Amino acid sequence: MANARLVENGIVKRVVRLKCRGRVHTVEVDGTEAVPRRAAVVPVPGGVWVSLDGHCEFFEPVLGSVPLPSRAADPEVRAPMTGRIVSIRVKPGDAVREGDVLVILEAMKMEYRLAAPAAGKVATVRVAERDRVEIGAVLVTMAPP
Amino acid sequence: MANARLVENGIVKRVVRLKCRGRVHTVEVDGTEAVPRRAAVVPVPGGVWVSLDGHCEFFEPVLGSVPLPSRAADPEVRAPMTGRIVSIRVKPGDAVREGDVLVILEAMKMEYRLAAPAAGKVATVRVAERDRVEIGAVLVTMAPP
Amino acid sequence: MTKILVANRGEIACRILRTLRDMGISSVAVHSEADKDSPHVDEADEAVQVEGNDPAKSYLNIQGLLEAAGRTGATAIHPGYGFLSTNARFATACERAKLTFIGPTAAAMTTLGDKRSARSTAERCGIPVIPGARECDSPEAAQAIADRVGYPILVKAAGGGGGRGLRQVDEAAGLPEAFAAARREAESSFRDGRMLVEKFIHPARHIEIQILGDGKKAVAFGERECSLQRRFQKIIEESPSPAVSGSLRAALSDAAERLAVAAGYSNAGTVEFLLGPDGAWYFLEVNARLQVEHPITEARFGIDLVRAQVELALGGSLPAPAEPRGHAIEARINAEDPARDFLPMTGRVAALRWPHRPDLRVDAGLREGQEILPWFDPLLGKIIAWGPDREWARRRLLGGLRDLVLAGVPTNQRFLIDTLESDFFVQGETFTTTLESQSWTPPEPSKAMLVAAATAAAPPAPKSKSASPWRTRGSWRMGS
Amino acid sequence: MTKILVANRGEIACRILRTLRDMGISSVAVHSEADKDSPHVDEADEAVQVEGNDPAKSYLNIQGLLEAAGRTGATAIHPGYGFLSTNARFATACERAKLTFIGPTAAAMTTLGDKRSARSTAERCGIPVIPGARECDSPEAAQAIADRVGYPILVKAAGGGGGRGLRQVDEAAGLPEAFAAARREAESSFRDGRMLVEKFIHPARHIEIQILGDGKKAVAFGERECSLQRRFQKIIEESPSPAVSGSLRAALSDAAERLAVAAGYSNAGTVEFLLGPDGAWYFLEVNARLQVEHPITEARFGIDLVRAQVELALGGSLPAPAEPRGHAIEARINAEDPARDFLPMTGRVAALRWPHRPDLRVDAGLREGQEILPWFDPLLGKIIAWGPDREWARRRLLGGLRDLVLAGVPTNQRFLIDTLESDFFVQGETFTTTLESQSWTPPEPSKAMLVAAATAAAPPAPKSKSASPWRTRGSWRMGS
Repeated sequence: MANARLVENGIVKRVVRLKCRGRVHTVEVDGTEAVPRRAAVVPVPGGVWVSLDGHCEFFEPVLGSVPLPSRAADPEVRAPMTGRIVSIRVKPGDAVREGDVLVILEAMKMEYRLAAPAAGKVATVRVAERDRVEIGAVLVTMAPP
Repeated sequence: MANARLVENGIVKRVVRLKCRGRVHTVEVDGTEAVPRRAAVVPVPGGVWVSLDGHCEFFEPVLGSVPLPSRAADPEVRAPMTGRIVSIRVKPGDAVREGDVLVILEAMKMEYRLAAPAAGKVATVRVAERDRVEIGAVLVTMAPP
Repeated sequence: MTKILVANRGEIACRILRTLRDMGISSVAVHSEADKDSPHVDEADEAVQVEGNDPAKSYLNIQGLLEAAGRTGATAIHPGYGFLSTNARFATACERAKLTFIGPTAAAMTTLGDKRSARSTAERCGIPVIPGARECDSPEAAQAIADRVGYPILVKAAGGGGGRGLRQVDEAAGLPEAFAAARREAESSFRDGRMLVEKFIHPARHIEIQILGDGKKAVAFGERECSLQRRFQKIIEESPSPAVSGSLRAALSDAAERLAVAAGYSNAGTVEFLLGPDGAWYFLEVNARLQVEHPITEARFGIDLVRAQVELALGGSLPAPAEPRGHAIEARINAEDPARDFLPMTGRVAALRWPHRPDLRVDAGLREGQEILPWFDPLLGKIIAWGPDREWARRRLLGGLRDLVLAGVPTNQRFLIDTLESDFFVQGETFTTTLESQSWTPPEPSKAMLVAAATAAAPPAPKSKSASPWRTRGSWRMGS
Repeated sequence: MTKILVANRGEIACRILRTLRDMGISSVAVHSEADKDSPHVDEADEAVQVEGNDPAKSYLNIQGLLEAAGRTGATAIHPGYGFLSTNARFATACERAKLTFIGPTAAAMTTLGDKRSARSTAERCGIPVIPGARECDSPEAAQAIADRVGYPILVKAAGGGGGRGLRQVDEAAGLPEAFAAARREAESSFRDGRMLVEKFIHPARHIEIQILGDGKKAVAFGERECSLQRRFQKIIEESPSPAVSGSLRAALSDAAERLAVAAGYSNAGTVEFLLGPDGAWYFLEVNARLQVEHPITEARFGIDLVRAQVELALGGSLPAPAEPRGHAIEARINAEDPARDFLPMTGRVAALRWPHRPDLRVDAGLREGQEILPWFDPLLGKIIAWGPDREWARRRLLGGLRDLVLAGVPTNQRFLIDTLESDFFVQGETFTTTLESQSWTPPEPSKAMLVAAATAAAPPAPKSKSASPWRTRGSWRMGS
C-alpha cells in the first residue's frame, strides 16, 4: 500500500511514498508539519505539483499492492482535508476538462487546487466560498460530458 | 419574474433586468451575443461583477415587478460601510430638516456624516456611540414630520 | 547578521520585503489577528502576530512590535509609511532597545516631523512659509488667526499627515465645528490633538522633493507633483511636474537640502511645498519617511529607495544622484466609490488580474479571496508607468488601468481612467482643488457589459433536450 | 487610419499588441485552430483564424495572412520574431499587397538576412568575418573547407537562425552525418537547404548590437551578451556585456551601423558578433527583425523598440540614442527539462503566479489552464530585471525567479536560478559553450516540498465513521 499508518504517542503518522524524477522518497507526516505558505500545492490527476522558492516538481504517489480506486471514475470531488473554501471556480452546468480547477481550499496554511478528475460537466456545487469544510466532505459532483 | 422569455424566429430571447448603481437596465439576450473575451465575468452571491476595459460594475438581477421604494422616502438611515459610531447627534422625537447630521460614523480613519434624507422626525436610534456597525445596518429610523 | 522587521502591512510591507529578499537580508513580518492570512505575511521569512484592540492597533503597538523584534532576533525595523513611521516615541524606543530604526533619528523626526517645529526651522533657513500658520489650542485662537490672514483657511493636525485631521474652512461660521472634527480625527489617528491654522493658497499645486540624507549632507532626487487629491489624499502623482522649470526645481531642491542639513536629517524624507498661482512657493511640511508615491522617483532616477534606506541606516554612504530620465505617473487603486464622495468600500476580492507590460510597475499586496477590511487605508495597490515623455507614460498607465481586473469590491479604477483622459490632465492643469471642483458621474455600463452580466445572471436553458424545462412541459401537455 | 495585424503568437504577440493599444492603433490577431483560446487572441481588437496543416503552419501561411489583413482592413503587418519575420518572400508579398511590412525592405532583408550575402557585405565593409565560412552543397565540399581551416567546425543553415539547422563537428568522421542532419532541419524549418561551413571559435562570447535604421542612417543601441545557450539557443542574456570595453563597444557599434547603412537597412535589426578568447571579434550574422531579448536593451535605453519599429515603418524619424543606464538581465522560462538535455515538455498550466517587484518586467502570453502544445517554441515567458549595477540586476532576477509559480508543465526555472547563482555567472565568465560543458543535476526536493506533496497526495482518513469506505465494507462482511 502507498500509505501505511503508524500510531505513535496517540498521533496518527502516515508514511507516504512519492516518486519525483524517477526517485522514490518516503515521507512521514502527522499533520503537524509546517509548510511555508508561499508554497503552491497543485493536485492534478495522478499526482501533485509543489512549487517553493523557485523549485517546482511533480510528485506521484507510489501505489502498492492494493490499487486505489481510480480517481477518474469518482463522480464526487471531496475535501482532501479540513479547511476553508477560498474560491469556487465553476458553477453547475459548466463543462470542464480533466485537470480544470474546480475549487480552491485553504488548509494548514496552504492552498489546494482541486481539479476535475476527468472531463465532464459540473452537476452540483455543494459549498459556498468561505465555508469551512470537514475532511471528506463532498464539494462538487460531476456528471459525464 | 426577473427574467421573461420571448420566442422570436425560433430563438429564445430572455429579457433580464439588472440593477447597477441604483439604476435598472433591461437587457434582451438570446445567447448569440458576442462578449469580448477579455471581459471578466465574476458571479458572486447576489449578483455578478463584470469588468471590461477598466470599467468594473456589480449587477444585481432585479426580482419582481413591484417598483422599488424611492430612496428619498426611505425611512431607514443605514450604515454606508462597516465602521464605528463616533457621535450621535439626535434622539427619538427630534424634528430634523433634510441634510441635518444624524450620526457620525468613522471608518478607514475618516469620518462620515450621515444626514437626514428628508425633513421629518427621528423615530428610533438603533445604535450607541462607539458601537461597531456592519455595512447596511439600520442606524436611525425616521417618521414623517 | 542583519535581520529586519517590517512594522507595516499591505502593499508597502510587500514592497519592502521583496527588496530585503533581493538584498539577502532576513525579514520578519508582523500582523494582527485579522491579517494573519494577508499577503505580506507570506513575503517574509518569519511572521509574528502582534496584539491590538482592533486590527489596525497591532501596527501601532510599540511594546508588541519591540517584543516581536526581540523574540525573532531582528536587528532593525523598517516602519514603512503611516502607522508608527513618523512617531518619534517609536524611533526613540527602537534606539533604546538597540534596534536600528530605518528612518531619521528621533531628534530629526521631532524637528521636521512636527509641523510647528518644521515651520520654524524652515523660517530660520530663510525658506518661505505659508502666511499665518500658527498652532492654536481652541477654536477662538483659530478664529483670531483666520481674521488676520483672511478666509479660506485650513485647520490641520500639527502631528499628522495623509489628509486626516484636516479641514478647509470658507467662512467664520463653519470654524468651530470644523475645528472640533479635525481635532477628533487627529486624536484618533495620531493620538495628538494639537492643531494648526493657516492661509489657504488657491489654486495651488502640491510639489514635493525627495531627499536622502546622512545626517550631515542631503541629496535631492527631483520633484513629484501630487496635486490631484480627493479628501486631501493624493490619488495620481507624477514626476517631473509639468509646472516646474529647471530654475524652480533647483530652488526647491536647494531649500529641501538646506532644511534637511539644518535638522541633521538622515535617511529618506520628503519636503512638501505649495506652488501658488503667481509662481510663489511655500514650504508646507516634511514627511519624515518613505512616501506612498516613491516609485515614480525610482522609475526616473533608477534608484531603489528602500535599498538606499536600508544601506543608509546600516552606515552606508549617500548614493550619487543620477541624471533623471523620462516621465513617471502613479495611480492609486483605492477601495472607494468616487461617485459617492469617495466613500471607502469593503468587500471580498473576487477576481484579480494585474496588468503586465513594459515600463509598467505594480506595487500591491492583494490576492483573490482576500477580505478588504474597514479598519485600514483603502489603498489596494499602485500602478506606476514610465515613459520617455509624459504622453507616453500617460498612455502606458491608461493601458495598464484598462487591463486591470479587480472585482468584488468597488474601486476608483474607472475614475482614474477618466481623470487621466481629462483635458485638464492632458494639459497638465492640475491643482489641489481640481478633483473636488469636478463632478464625476460613472459612465453607463456598455452594451457588452450588460450582455455579459445578463448571460451570467440568468444562464440560457440547457441545450440538451432532456434538461429543457420547455420540452418537458410540452411533453406533459401532450400526454395529458 | 493605421490598423496593424500581428502575424505571430505567444509572448511576443501579446507584447506587440499591448504597445499598439497604448499607441491607440487598432490591432488584429491571427491564430490557428488550436490557438483559438490562446492569450494573444484576447489582446487584440479583432482576431482571425488562419488555416494550416498543423498549428504552427498557420503562422507561416502567407496567403492566409494576407487574406486576414484584407478582410479586416489592416494596413500594416508586424511579424514579431520567428515564423515569417525574416522571410523576404513574405515582405515582398506584403509590399505587393500594399501592406506596410514592419521590418526592413525585402531587398535589405535579402542582403543581410541571408548568411552568405551578409558575409560578403561585411567583407566589403571591411568588417572581420569568421575564417573559412563558405557555402557548400555537399558533405565533400564541407570537408574540403574543414581541412583548410581545421576542426572543430560549425555546419549551419545559410537561410536560418535560432539554432535550428546547426551542428558542431569535432572531427572529420562526424561530418557527413552532421551535415545531413543539419540540412534536414534547415529544410523543414526554413524551406531552404543551403549550408555554410566555418571555423568554430572557442571559447567565444556571443555579443550582438541592436540597431535602428531608416534606410539611410543607422543608430546603435548598445550590445547584448547572449553567450549562455543550450542547444545553440539563448537562455540568459544581459546588457552590457561584462567583457565589452568602451572601445570595443564603439568598434562593434560602428561596424553594425556601417553594415546597416551599406545594406540600406530600415527598421530594427541586430548584428551578431563572436568575441574570441584573444579579444578578436568576427561578424556572425544579422537578425533582420526584433529579437526575443530586446527588453534588456529597452530597460537600459528607456526606449520601446516596438513603438520605434511602428513609427519608423510609418515614416517617422530615427529616435535619438539616449545614454544607457545600469544593467539588465533576461531569463527565458522554457517548457523543457534541463536534466534531460533540455527536452521540450508539454502539459497544462495548472498554476501560474508571475512575480511583481520594482524594476522587474514580465513578458508572457500564458494563462492558467492553457495547454502547452508540442508544435511551438518552448518559450513560455521572459523575466527581465534591471538594476543600477550587474549584481543588483542579478539579485532582482533571482528574486523574481524564486517568486514565480508555474506548475503543470516542467520548466527550466530551477536551472535558471542555479545558473544565475553559479560562480561562472557571478564572475561574468560566460561563453557559448559554458552551459553544455556543465552538468546540471536537479537538487533533491526539500523536506518542506515533500511534506507538502505528501499531505496533498494522501490526505488523512476521514474521521466521520459513516464516510469511511473501510468501515462500510467491514459492516457488510459482518452481515454476510
